[in-house]
Amino acid sequence: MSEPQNESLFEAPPIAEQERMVEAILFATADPVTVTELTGRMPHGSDPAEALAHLRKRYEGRGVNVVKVGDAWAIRTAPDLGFLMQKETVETRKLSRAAIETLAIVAYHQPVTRAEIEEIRGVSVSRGTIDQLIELEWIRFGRRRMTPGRPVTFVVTQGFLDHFGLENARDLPGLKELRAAGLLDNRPPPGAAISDSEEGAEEADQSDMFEDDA
Amino acid sequence: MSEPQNESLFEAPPIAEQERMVEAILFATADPVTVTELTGRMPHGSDPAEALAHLRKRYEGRGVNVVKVGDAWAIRTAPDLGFLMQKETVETRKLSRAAIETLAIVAYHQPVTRAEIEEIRGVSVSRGTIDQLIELEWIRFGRRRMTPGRPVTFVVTQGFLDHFGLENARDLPGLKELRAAGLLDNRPPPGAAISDSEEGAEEADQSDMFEDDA
Amino acid sequence: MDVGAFEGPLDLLLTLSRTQKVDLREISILALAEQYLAFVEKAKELRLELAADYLVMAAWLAFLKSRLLLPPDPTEEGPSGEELAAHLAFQLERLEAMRKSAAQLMARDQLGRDFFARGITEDVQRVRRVTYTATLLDLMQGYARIRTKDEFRPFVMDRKSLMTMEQALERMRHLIGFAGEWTDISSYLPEGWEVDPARRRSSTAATFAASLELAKEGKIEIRQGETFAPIQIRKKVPRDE
Repeated sequence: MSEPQNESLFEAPPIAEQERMVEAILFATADPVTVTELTGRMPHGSDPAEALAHLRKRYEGRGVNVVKVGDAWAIRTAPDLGFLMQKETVETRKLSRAAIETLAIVAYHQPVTRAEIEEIRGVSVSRGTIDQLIELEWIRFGRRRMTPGRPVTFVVTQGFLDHFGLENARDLPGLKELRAAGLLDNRPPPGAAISDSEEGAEEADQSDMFEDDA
Repeated sequence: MSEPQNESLFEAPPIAEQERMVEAILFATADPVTVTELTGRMPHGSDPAEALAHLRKRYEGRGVNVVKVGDAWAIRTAPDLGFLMQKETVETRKLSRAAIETLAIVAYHQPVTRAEIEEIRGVSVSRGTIDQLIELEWIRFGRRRMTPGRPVTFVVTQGFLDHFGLENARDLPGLKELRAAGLLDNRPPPGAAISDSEEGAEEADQSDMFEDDA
Repeated sequence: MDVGAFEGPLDLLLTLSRTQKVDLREISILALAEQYLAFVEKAKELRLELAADYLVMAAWLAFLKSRLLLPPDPTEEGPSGEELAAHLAFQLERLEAMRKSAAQLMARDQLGRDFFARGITEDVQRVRRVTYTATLLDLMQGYARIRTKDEFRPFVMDRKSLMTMEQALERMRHLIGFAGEWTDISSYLPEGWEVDPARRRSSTAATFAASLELAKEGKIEIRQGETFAPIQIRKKVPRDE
């Protein structure tokens, strides 16, 4: 706008004005724009290439840059700010029962092989479950077991200890303590048939008696 | 990108960097972006309002400007360069006189009920007119009025402000003068019979007058 | 004049008022009413279809005119002619103001016509990251769940206070051969089980159920003297028939 202007006033607008024009066109056009196209859209005598060079310089180091796309020009987000165009939504989900049990076995029995985990759980452990725990950085590979097949073992990580607020995996409460804490009474399906009948029996008896009564 | 960064990783980026980020975000979208949204997308501790003020100043007089739209911000081409943009011009359906007047009434009297619009224009408002303005996303439903019948009200939208280049509804041309002249007052017609309820009153009046006429 | 060109009676009134060539605030409502009524008369002569609201307005203006011309009747209630006229003037002024405002609004620079939004937009990519969490309690409960699975298997074996009907049946089949006389079923309970309440309850129920089963099979007979009286059984002796 304040650029010195040697051209005749009757010719092209000042280069600063041309720069504004190129800026507006590049901004508003849905596709990259060629110099030819700019020439066609700008007032007669304009020098879009020159204006583009100015504009390009002006946007150097800015949040958006003037970039060449093929033989056309466009304004694009600065490469280092691409992360702003992503909106990360973090969803926190509860770990699946299989994963919790697997993790618990690793924590209590480390180093432990996959076969051992399966033996303790009584069901096979899916690859996904192990992968998930490794990805969460709660378990990692330990040493190979010096037994036939040299199976890998799994151990818990420092990240695991940090997450669960433990200094050491040995700090995990034992079965007795779990029971004392009432955690073993809170047992659903496995023994359900039995524990149910224990409690249920009394009720059944009672209702029987009431029927007798009647 | 090349900003020196001596701050701890946990502190907000330097304001110049924040300005770049705001610039990138505003350039990336056609819709106005609220400060809240900017805050959500920028690194923790950023001050988008401050960055916006810098950015707005930077783009003063340029081919594109940083404009405020309600409580959001956008980049728009400078209005004086509109002539370059024939290719981008969107042919909008020509609005009927009724639609234009209704839009103006909603803008100046908002929140306004349909009965009030009809009272001002002296004719009933066709459903199509309201629908058209809602479809254009220039008006939307506001709160219900806490009067008998709890009628819905209409208010103008951010899209309306954006379309007409208004920072907010208080910037409507001549608003102050109209208010000072009492022309935005909700002045009920004189007489108890009439001030009852606008809709009901008209009907009552009509039947009275027909009797007079006869 | 073309009636169809007007957006209702208020619009017609506003147009007529312009012929008075005065500021709307100084307009003569009486004169305006007369102009309107003349217009409607003419429309009738020309047999033009006038919408009902134009006729309603005509009737109202005729009423207003009479109020404005006649001296006020003190017995009559309601607003005076002047008040009604003032309100009509206000309505006209307000409509005119809105007309002007609408024109000003539409004369503004408009998006997509005079100024433009970004042409190349970048959508914000929504990246959904799922993290998993568990508490120490989850972990311990999980472990307890597995370990008690083991514990329960032996527990099934050492259900010390539980007797099943099968067990009772097994036991009674051995003993029933010796029961020629009526015997209280409580005497069939395993030794020691009659002391502990839980065991007594369980073994009594099992034994009673087993007795019913044996009775069904025709191996024994059951009797009870009265409600709550002891239940007795004895071996059923096959009769010769």
